[in-house]
Amino acid sequence: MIEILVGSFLVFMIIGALIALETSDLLSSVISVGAVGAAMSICFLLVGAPDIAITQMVVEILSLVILIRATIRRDLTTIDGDREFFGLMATLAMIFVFLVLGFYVFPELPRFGTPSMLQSSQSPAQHYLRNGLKETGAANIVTAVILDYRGYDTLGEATVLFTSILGALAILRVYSRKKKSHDGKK
Amino acid sequence: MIYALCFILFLIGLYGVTCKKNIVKIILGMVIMEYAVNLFLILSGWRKGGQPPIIDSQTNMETFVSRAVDPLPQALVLTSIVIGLGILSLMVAIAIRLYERYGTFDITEMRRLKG
Amino acid sequence: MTNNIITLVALPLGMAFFIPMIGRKLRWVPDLLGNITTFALLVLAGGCFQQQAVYNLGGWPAPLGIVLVLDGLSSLLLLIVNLISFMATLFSVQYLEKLYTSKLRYYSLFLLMVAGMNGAVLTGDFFNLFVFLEIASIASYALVGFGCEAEELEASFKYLVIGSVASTFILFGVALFYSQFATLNMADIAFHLKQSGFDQISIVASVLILVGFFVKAALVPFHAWLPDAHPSAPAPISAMLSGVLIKAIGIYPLARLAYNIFGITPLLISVLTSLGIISMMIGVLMALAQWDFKRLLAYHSISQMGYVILGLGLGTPLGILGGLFHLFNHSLFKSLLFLDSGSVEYETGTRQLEKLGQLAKKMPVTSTSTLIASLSISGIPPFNGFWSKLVIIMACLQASRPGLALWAVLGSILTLASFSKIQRYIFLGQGQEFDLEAAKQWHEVPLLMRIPLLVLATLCLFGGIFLIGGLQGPIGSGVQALVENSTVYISKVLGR
Amino acid sequence: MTEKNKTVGMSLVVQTVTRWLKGFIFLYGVYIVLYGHLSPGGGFPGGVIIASTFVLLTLSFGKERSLGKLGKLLASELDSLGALLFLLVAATGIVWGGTFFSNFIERIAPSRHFHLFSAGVIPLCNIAIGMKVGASLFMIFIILAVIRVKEINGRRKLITTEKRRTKK
Repeated sequence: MIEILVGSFLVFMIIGALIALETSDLLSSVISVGAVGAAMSICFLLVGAPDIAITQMVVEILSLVILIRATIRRDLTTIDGDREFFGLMATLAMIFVFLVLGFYVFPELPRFGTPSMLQSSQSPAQHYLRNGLKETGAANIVTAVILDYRGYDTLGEATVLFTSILGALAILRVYSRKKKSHDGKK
Repeated sequence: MIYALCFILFLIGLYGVTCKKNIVKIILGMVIMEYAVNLFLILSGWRKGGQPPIIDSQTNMETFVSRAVDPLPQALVLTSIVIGLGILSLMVAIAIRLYERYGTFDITEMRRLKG
Repeated sequence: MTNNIITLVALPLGMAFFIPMIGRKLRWVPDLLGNITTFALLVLAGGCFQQQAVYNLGGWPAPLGIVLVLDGLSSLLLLIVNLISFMATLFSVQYLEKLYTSKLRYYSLFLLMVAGMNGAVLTGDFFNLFVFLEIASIASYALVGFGCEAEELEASFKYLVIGSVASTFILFGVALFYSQFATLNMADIAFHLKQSGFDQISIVASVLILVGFFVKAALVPFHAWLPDAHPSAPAPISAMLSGVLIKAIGIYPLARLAYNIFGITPLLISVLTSLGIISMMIGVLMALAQWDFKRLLAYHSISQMGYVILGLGLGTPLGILGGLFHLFNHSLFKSLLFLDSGSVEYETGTRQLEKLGQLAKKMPVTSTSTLIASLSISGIPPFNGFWSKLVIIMACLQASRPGLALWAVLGSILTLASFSKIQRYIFLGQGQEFDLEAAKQWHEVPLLMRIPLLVLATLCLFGGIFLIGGLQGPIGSGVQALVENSTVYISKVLGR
Repeated sequence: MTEKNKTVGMSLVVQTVTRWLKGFIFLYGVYIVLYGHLSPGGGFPGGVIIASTFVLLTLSFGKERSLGKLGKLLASELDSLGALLFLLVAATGIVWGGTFFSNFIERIAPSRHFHLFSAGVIPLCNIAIGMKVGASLFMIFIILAVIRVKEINGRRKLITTEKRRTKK
């Protein structure tokens, strides 16, 4: 049942992504990416990941607000179409190679619904489920993993956010150079 | 089958990043690629008849261990969503600044650099 | 001892968080804190050199938690990263004062980049590698666009798009590995790969990851971002990017994966050597045609990375020794060259070869150090570049691949040609648009900028001595870490 | 900035709804942060929700209102402070737990499960992350979407991208 639901949401997401990339109106393309994200959030909820569903939803909203306020409002003129022919061909060739790779691989993946953690009872995920509450005291095993077993990753994650915001502040500052020292490079 | 659909979504994002002229669409292509990878990770952790990996005081540990979905991909996806948000905000910042310099979001008109 | 390892990551992170809090009021604080931090990191990295350690974060044993692995290779990389970053911060103090604003963000981003590189070099966990790679990359995207000129922003955007596509590839590869083996620990994955062999998913996952790191290391079919990104950054950042960033998040993971995780195979050897040759030749040929000082240097980075990959890809201990030693040397002379280009820009305000000239008399320190670095990069004895190229060529001959050796010699000659162009136009002679009036005000850069130039030039001059001892010498432990087969790595990390 | 007869932001309906909802959304964010170790959520989504309260305020009332509550400088300080706090919690693990990121409180004194004050350092980390994320996302919204300082003819000028609407 859930397979069919998730599959139909995925088809919806693919259509939404195609619309987002191909439509000429920027506002509607941003909004269709929002729809893709919302569908993904529902998928997360269906497959037992409420933490991620909440996060995806709120991040989605925030990033849409930022995208619309920051970019769309400046320029609604529609620049559409693809880059030059050669690049397009190269990309299509690359995508074709990936498709071939994909069809070579995907029959080999574990069937949907049988996660790899079941292969051995020694796998870390099984350990987290069995002993997470006992060892960390957190009833939400995902939180236990994020902040205890793999807390170092979360430090990295917080740092990534910090870095990108510092970077954005640096990029957007008014006076970037003390004087016009370097002349134009052609 | 479901994984293949994820992979197609990934390729659509890749197509957007590499082929589109408009900076906003490149950003959207990037976002779609990240979505595809996140979704793949979460789906690969699902188990048939799975329940969220959250315990409450009434939970029976035996059934919990035999039914809960894999918590590790969820932790990874949380991190990767945040990284995606960081990259998105930096991209938007550069895009705004490029717009101020060039007055357009068209990347083919910004070809001062060769190579 | 073991807590030193985590300090290498935690100290720059803490300082990077701390500097924006107090740097707003006191303008000299970022300079001071930045330099103190990188110096402390250099001392710590020196203390870790040639040590072996495994650090379980949070006290969780290896596949459960994240593990940091210090061995010969990572300690060598740590030393390089922290040495060059100390030199670059020392150089930044005056350089930034004159040319750029917003020091506190600069130093903060710089330290974040260093922390990202240290973390990426130390980690023994795939996903953690991805996270720290992203920290280093995002900081470098922002630093490339730090000047906010149109070209710089464009270069930064290009770098950002290509770099994050590469990161997404890596993440997808990691996800495939997870869906196959249910683990993220590198040693654990190596263990599973050893047990069950490569099936189709592992092959595709490793291809995705390798392609991602090829992009990060800027090997030739994937190099499009580097010649734009590296010249656009401020000079100390160019020195960091070319000197250590492409090694710490490009070459190092490649070597680690190829040898310790996947296990080197004939196919991988032929891919790596051919990529090495292509990068070497195309990089140097493109460099010959450049008239922008820093852009020329950037193309040479591609070419020299070709040498490193050629050496590492040969698969023999001698080849790896040559590759690692060339990696070490390249970080010295290439960052020296970029710092030199920075001091030329600092004095003259331009980096076009046509507009410069006769700097040999006006800037003796800069011109001497550039000369030393140029000779070194072109492989002239007795400078360090000669020794590493010699080892690589000997390794090619030893592996009975004389064709590769011939290409390496040819690349070296072309390198010499393009560096004689720099000497001819900037330091000894003069370019077509050289302006005598403007040149009268040029003189040597301040003392604080001269110190890193002198230190690096000295190291270039005497760098050959690090080769003494060969496989038992200082570089040898890095080779040891790579050639010992993956069983040793697995048992070191996992204890099985 | 604003003239007397003009006001910024959205229509009256939105403003009224925002006035009603902002407290609830904020509280929900705080709840998500504090109960991250017991129920779905955690520092990160909670922080985003807290940030979106201020985003909502900005969108409906204009930037003066929200910047009055949480200034850009203060947000930046909170951002750094949250990150430092998280690092500090992690580093304290070295002192008491022997390694970086060890859950020293839980090791020393195991807590009652399913209780708000349980799970050792995890709630502390959640609070630090929530603070950091909330402040930094609000800041990124402000700098990307609301305020732009531009250099025009050599002078700094503030440019807002806010819509203005005439008051009746």
